[in-house]
Amino acid sequence: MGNITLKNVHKAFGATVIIPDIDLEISDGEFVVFVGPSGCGKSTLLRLIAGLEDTTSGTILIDGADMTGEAPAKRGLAMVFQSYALYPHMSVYNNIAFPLKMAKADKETIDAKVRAAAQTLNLTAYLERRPGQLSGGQRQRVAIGRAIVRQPSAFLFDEPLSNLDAALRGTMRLEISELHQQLRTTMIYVTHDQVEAMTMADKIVVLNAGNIEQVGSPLDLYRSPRNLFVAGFIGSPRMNFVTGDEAARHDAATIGVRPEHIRLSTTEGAWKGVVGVAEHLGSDTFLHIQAEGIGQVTARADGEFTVHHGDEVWLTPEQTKIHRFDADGHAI
Amino acid sequence: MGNITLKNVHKAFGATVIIPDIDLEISDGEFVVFVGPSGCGKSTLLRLIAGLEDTTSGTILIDGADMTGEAPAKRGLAMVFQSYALYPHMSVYNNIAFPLKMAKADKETIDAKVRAAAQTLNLTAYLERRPGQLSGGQRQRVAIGRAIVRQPSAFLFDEPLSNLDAALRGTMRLEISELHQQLRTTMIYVTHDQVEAMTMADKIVVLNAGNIEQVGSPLDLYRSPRNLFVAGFIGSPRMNFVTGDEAARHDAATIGVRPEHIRLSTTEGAWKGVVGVAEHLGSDTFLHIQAEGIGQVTARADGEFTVHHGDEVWLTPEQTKIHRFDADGHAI
Amino acid sequence: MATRQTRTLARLMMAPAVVLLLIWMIVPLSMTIWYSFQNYNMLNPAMRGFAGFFNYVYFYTDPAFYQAIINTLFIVVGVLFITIVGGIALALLLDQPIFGQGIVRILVISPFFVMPPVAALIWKNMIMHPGYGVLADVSRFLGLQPVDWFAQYPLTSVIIIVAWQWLPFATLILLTALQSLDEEQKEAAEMDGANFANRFWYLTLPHLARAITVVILIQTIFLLAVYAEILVTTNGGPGYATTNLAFLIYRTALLSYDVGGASAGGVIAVVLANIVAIFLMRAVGRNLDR
Amino acid sequence: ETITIATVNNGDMIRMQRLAEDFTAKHPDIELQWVTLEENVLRERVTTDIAASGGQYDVMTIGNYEVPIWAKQGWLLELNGLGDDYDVDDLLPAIRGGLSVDGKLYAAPFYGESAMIMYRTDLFEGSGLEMPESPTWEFIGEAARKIKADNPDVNGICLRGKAGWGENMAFITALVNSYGGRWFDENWQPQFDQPEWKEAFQFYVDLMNEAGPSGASSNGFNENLTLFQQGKCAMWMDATVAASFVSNPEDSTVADKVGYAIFPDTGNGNHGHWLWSWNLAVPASSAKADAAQTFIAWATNKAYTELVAEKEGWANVPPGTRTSLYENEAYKEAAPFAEPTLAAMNAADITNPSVKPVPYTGGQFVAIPEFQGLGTTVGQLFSAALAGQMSVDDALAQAQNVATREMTRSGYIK
Amino acid sequence: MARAVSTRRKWIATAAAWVVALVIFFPIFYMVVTSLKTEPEAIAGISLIPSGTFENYVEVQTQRDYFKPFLNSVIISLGSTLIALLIAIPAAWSMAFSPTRRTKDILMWMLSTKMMPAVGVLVPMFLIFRDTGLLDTRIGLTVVLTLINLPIVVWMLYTYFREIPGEILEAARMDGATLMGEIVYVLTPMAVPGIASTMLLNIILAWNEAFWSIRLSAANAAPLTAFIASFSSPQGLFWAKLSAASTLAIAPILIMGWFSQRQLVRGLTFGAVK
Ligand SMILES: Nc1ncnc2c1ncn2[C@@H]1O[C@H](COP(=O)(O)OP(=O)(O)OP(=O)(O)O)[C@@H](O)[C@H]1O
Ligand SMILES: Nc1ncnc2c1ncn2[C@@H]1O[C@H](COP(=O)(O)OP(=O)(O)OP(=O)(O)O)[C@@H](O)[C@H]1O
Ligand SMILES: [Mg+2]
Ligand SMILES: [Mg+2]
Repeated sequence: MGNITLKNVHKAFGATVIIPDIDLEISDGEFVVFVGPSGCGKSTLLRLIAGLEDTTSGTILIDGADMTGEAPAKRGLAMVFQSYALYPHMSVYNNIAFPLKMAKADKETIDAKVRAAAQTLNLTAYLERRPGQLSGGQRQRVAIGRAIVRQPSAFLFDEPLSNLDAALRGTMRLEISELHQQLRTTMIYVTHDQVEAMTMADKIVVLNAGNIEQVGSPLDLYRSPRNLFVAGFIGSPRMNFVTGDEAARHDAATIGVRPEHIRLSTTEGAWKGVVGVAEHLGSDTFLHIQAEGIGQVTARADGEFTVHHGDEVWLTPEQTKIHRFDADGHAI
Repeated sequence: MGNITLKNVHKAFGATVIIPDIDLEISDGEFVVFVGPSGCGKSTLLRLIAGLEDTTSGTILIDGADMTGEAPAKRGLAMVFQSYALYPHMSVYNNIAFPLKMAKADKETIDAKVRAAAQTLNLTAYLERRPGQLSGGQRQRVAIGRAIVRQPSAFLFDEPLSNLDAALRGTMRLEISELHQQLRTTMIYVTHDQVEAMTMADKIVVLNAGNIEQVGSPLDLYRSPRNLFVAGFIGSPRMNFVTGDEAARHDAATIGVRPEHIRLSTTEGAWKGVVGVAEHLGSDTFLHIQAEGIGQVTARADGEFTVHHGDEVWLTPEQTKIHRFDADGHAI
Repeated sequence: MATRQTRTLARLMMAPAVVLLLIWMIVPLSMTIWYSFQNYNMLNPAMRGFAGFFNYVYFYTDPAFYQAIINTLFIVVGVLFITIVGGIALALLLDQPIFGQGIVRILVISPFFVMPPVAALIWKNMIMHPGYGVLADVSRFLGLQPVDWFAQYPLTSVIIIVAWQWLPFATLILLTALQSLDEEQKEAAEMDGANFANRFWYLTLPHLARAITVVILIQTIFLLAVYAEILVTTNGGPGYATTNLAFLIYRTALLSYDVGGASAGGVIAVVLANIVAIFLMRAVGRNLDR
Repeated sequence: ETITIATVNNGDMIRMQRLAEDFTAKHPDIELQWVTLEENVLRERVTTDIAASGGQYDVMTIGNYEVPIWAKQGWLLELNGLGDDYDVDDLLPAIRGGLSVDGKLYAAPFYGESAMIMYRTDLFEGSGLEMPESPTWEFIGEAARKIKADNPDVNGICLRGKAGWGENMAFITALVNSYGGRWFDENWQPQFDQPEWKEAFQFYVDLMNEAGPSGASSNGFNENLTLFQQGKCAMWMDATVAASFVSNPEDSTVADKVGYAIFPDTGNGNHGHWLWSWNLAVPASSAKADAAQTFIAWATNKAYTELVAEKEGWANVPPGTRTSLYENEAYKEAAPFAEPTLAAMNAADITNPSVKPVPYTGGQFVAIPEFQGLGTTVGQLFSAALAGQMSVDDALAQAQNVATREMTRSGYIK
Repeated sequence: MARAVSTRRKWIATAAAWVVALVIFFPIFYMVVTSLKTEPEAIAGISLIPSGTFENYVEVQTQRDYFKPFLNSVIISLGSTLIALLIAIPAAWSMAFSPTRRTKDILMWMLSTKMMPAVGVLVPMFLIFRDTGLLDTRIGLTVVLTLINLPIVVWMLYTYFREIPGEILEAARMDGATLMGEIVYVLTPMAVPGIASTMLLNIILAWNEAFWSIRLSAANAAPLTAFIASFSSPQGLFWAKLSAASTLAIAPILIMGWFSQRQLVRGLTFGAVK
């Protein structure tokens, strides 16, 4: 079991309000990702749930029980820290065994569980090493191992992959997803990596300055962002925003078009522009185009599309994929 | 001027050979990117060129002059370190002025050059600050500023963007490209970021265990990798490799198809498979498919393509985009 | 970093320090060794001459010799024990959020600034004196017989005084080490269900290992040479109860003016100190490399 | 010309420093530079300096222990330039004898002392006791115990117990002298195994345990002085110089209740032969010997005594060096202890300290270079016995052992 | 760990810490109190309220000039520390940035030179000093203290330097700096906190060094440790006066220590903390 409910949770450090007032419902088995700009309160929220910080006011329920004032150890949650927070002087085995030792499990149980976890995480060969002798990805797995031996009611991950290089990140992403498939335990995951958020989440919570901007499935957020903030935040490269006359023609204060929803042509189209930088990735090409009367627009072309700096191109946004926002930034 | 020639360069630390034997020719004004797996010797190569390490044997020519035994200061190169290596106790102004001071330039010259560099890099407002008071991107620019005031014959960059978050990375990538457009000085750039390598380089050098696997323009490498290593290394997600019967049908030991060159259909196609994990990025969807008789295959679908775990799909590789490799891994 | 040029330069840069210390070590040491084979009493210049190993035998057979070595070790071990246990306890205490932290810290480190003879005088005259000392007054107030510290527990008293001087040093090092313990590690342990004692035992103590090693190494070097405190308080007595090696040498050198004997004692002390040092490096040196 | 003077930091020397303006006024060409140190440090420093001819000092303050030893080594200059008005014959013979070698004077006494009994007349009266003309140790022991019994918060007797050749060993040596014991026989054989030592030392330890103050094993001159001044001691046997402190009403609560008597004996007429003086001497290495002698002449002459008397009163003049002082009525008036002091000093014959013949000179010390180290070691053993950490027999046996060892090594015992 | 610590717990910790701190500080406090008492008061038993007389200080000053030994202490401890730094900085640079397999051994060896018992070599040193004319000179004492503290200075600087990323020095090299330039313009300023705390610790050690400074000085170079040695009197327990002298001797360094304790805390870590 592992549903978590936040009711009117409010958090301030001294006079600075970090989280004005949040209500959130996370059901058992869900994979929830928190995203938001740096400093928006993602970690704080996670730490509130973990019990590492006190709420200023409001209630936190775990499996229906009020846990607001409870000590972290009593909440039955496991946390994987951004820095892994491994115990540097203990072997991998002892790191993973530590929570069980603290729970006074007997020797055989500990051994069995540690070995099982190591099996799952492909760590069996490294059990005798110290964390200092492991690669980043291996350390990550030890941190996860330490969490899973306990069979907690929920996992909390605070940007667990941010220290890894791109390749390892990809691998670990898949491993965590698979783990979730396997265990079906509630997971709350903080990241500011687009790809991680989009590919791992059942549900994304977009935070901005301590407020929830939108909650929904990744594709929901991608397709129907509720406001300008979410629209700009989800998707890479960023959505192009256009104001002024062009927006007015669509009865909106601002319209937004994603780079992948703009058709390019060298001969005809809705908007005319001049190519600035062209970024050839092989699979795709991103063009940064100065469009007349529109402004700077990024568009995605396929890898074979060949244009150069200074060339003239025509852009046509797909009409069905245009997002419209009112003057307050809300989607219409 | 800034052409750099490595002849038979060999480097060993004690008994471990890091670089067996390298020949490389970099012409004036080129933007060369070194890529390769971690620990393959990229940094070592750069440091050899800079003079921060001695070659074990071989010759390094800069502008035709033998510089093999010369002190770093004498080589006329500028290096931008991965960690920036700014002088924390000096203001931005003094950081940038430092190389000129060391060259005993007079006050006015220094001032003029520093201000010009700051202008170029948009740092004028921060000249009095200390590095500690700057954001990551600003620090990066200071490091570059320190390099460009000297008008070196070449710039060496060692993973200069690896410490930055995704957004800043994008911005900085563009700025460095623009700088190269402007200065037209030779640049050698180490990275293990695919996007950087592909978008910035005139020429990519792929290293593997101290050996050069291939040298060529980004699209060259993408389109005609010389061997399995390069094929697997360039492009993201990774190229799919297929061996066995399917490969034999193409007269090859191994064939490779990139995820973006596989057409997907729910009804018909060449290979049949079952969807494993589907990663929805919004703009694209990456499907990890278990294909019958083929193995694990990654394919890219557009964002609208909707399938789920366990669905059956059909895959069709684009025939013209199939790469063929012989038993030694060489492209045929 | 390491090109041939810089390596050569590096050797050159190290040279002044190494050469100076080498001279500083070799010249007195070789003079000492030379004198240790000489009959040389300053007050009796007529009786100079080669003495063979006599000075060593004489020093070694001194009735106080064994006790001096035992006392030396007791002082080192006793002070180390008190300062490390006390230092850890104090560091844990000072690491808590408390009111007036700055002032408390200043008070705690103050003994470190007191010259050894002054410290010994304060303790001897004003604190431990059986007639006028504060402790005597306190025990009289409690209706107890005042303890005559330097007669009844001489070595303990010396250890207390020396420990008082070094406690701040240990506390400070351990405190800073404690504060460098990664906050997230503590939180992780807490999430793992570890209580305060568990966190201390499994997390804090191993983390402090390196700091404790530094304390042991540095203090041992100073503690092997303790003598001003002994001279001021007990003069090595009663009996040989507080005579340590340094004091024994002092007695030979500056009361008997027996340069030969004192030199032999010095050589013996150097050998012993090095044995202790090697033993220490074996025992705890490993912690330094982490 | 600047001369450097090494002095001990006792009251008389400090006073001399203050009054030295008088000297510089008379001798404007000589400047004085002082190095003032605590006794033990001073001794250590000047000894090192003179033995290694460091030449740091022009005038040294040294005890009558060092003078004959150093003079024999040729380390001291003979004082022959003290001037015509320097009345050498006025010096007390005992003192002068101790500072001369082969009839030549090597140091000028600044002040001198012997030892005597100081006791509380009121307490003696209270217990119905009377101090005899020449008390024996037996009487002293009984009196101390009786007074202790009658006055629970007063100690019957205070004696030195702190280890050190100049601390407990000074007293114990004098005690043993009066018991007829000696340090060495004529062949330099240590005598700790003799009955005199056993008897005297056992007496001392028992007496201190039964009637002495707590913590006696760390009490030296200073501690006993303070105890006595505070009225905590009925009797105290120590240096005569203490008399001026205990009779000074400013510091002493018992100033008007102090009586003086000669150092006890065992009926054999030997009163311990305690004799000490602080003296000024010129090291042979000094390059400014003339100026140094000029200064010494000033500091130890009769005129200086008068200077002190004029500026600070008769009670504060340095005692124990000149016969003329004890003939001075003004002094006798101001110092009630003058007479017993003189008597003690005259009685002290440092060439025959014991009843038995000895190969050494010195009263409460043995004037051989080895004595500092040996005395301190033995002092440690004796203070351990006093503290109860060792038996009397053990202490004596170990002392015998240590002394034999040391004397053998130094070549006295062949 | 920003959970509210219960106020009760904070008060308990505060009370415990203050009690312990006061007990530790008590001897020093009591010394200062005693220095403000009259002599009879000083031995009259425990009393924390002095009569507030400054007579002892006046007397200490008239008996022996305070200023000259104070000045000597300042000159000698500062001088020896500065010289030690000058020698130690290049050595530490080379150990930290160009280490060899033997670097650790050299460090341990340097520390081991401190194990020589000073009394054992006093006479040889005295003779050397006599023959070089360094007896009782500030220069002589400065040299000795420099050598005594050099190993510790090297050790401390070494651990600080190791925390400085080598890349910054390489950057300077790429920027055309010579070795001197590298050390003067880049390394030293960056290591200022470390150097400052090393300096502080060594000033304290030099200030309190009581063996050599007493034995190798007389009238001219005697520092405050020698000043103190002239106050334990053979005649009478002048505790109040002795306390006053002691207070005077440790006051400068104590006050300096208080004001710079933050620096010092760093300095005392010897890189124990990474
Ligand atoms: N102990 C504290 N006292 C005061 N302010 C704090 C404290 N901890 C965090 N904050 C502030 O709270 C805000 C939210 O911090 P938080 O760590 O939750 O951000 P975040 O969303 O995790 O950011 P990032 O993505 O950079 O990790 C920040 O502005 C931070 O400065
Ligand atoms: N001083 C050294 N002594 C011994 N081996 C070294 C030394 N410096 C580097 N190496 C080894 O040389 C190899 C190449 O190192 P290098 O730093 O050049 O790799 P890289 O390609 O830059 O890797 P990365 O992408 O992780 O930065 C590595 O295996 C490394 O362990
Ligand atoms: Mg965070
Ligand atoms: Mg690298």
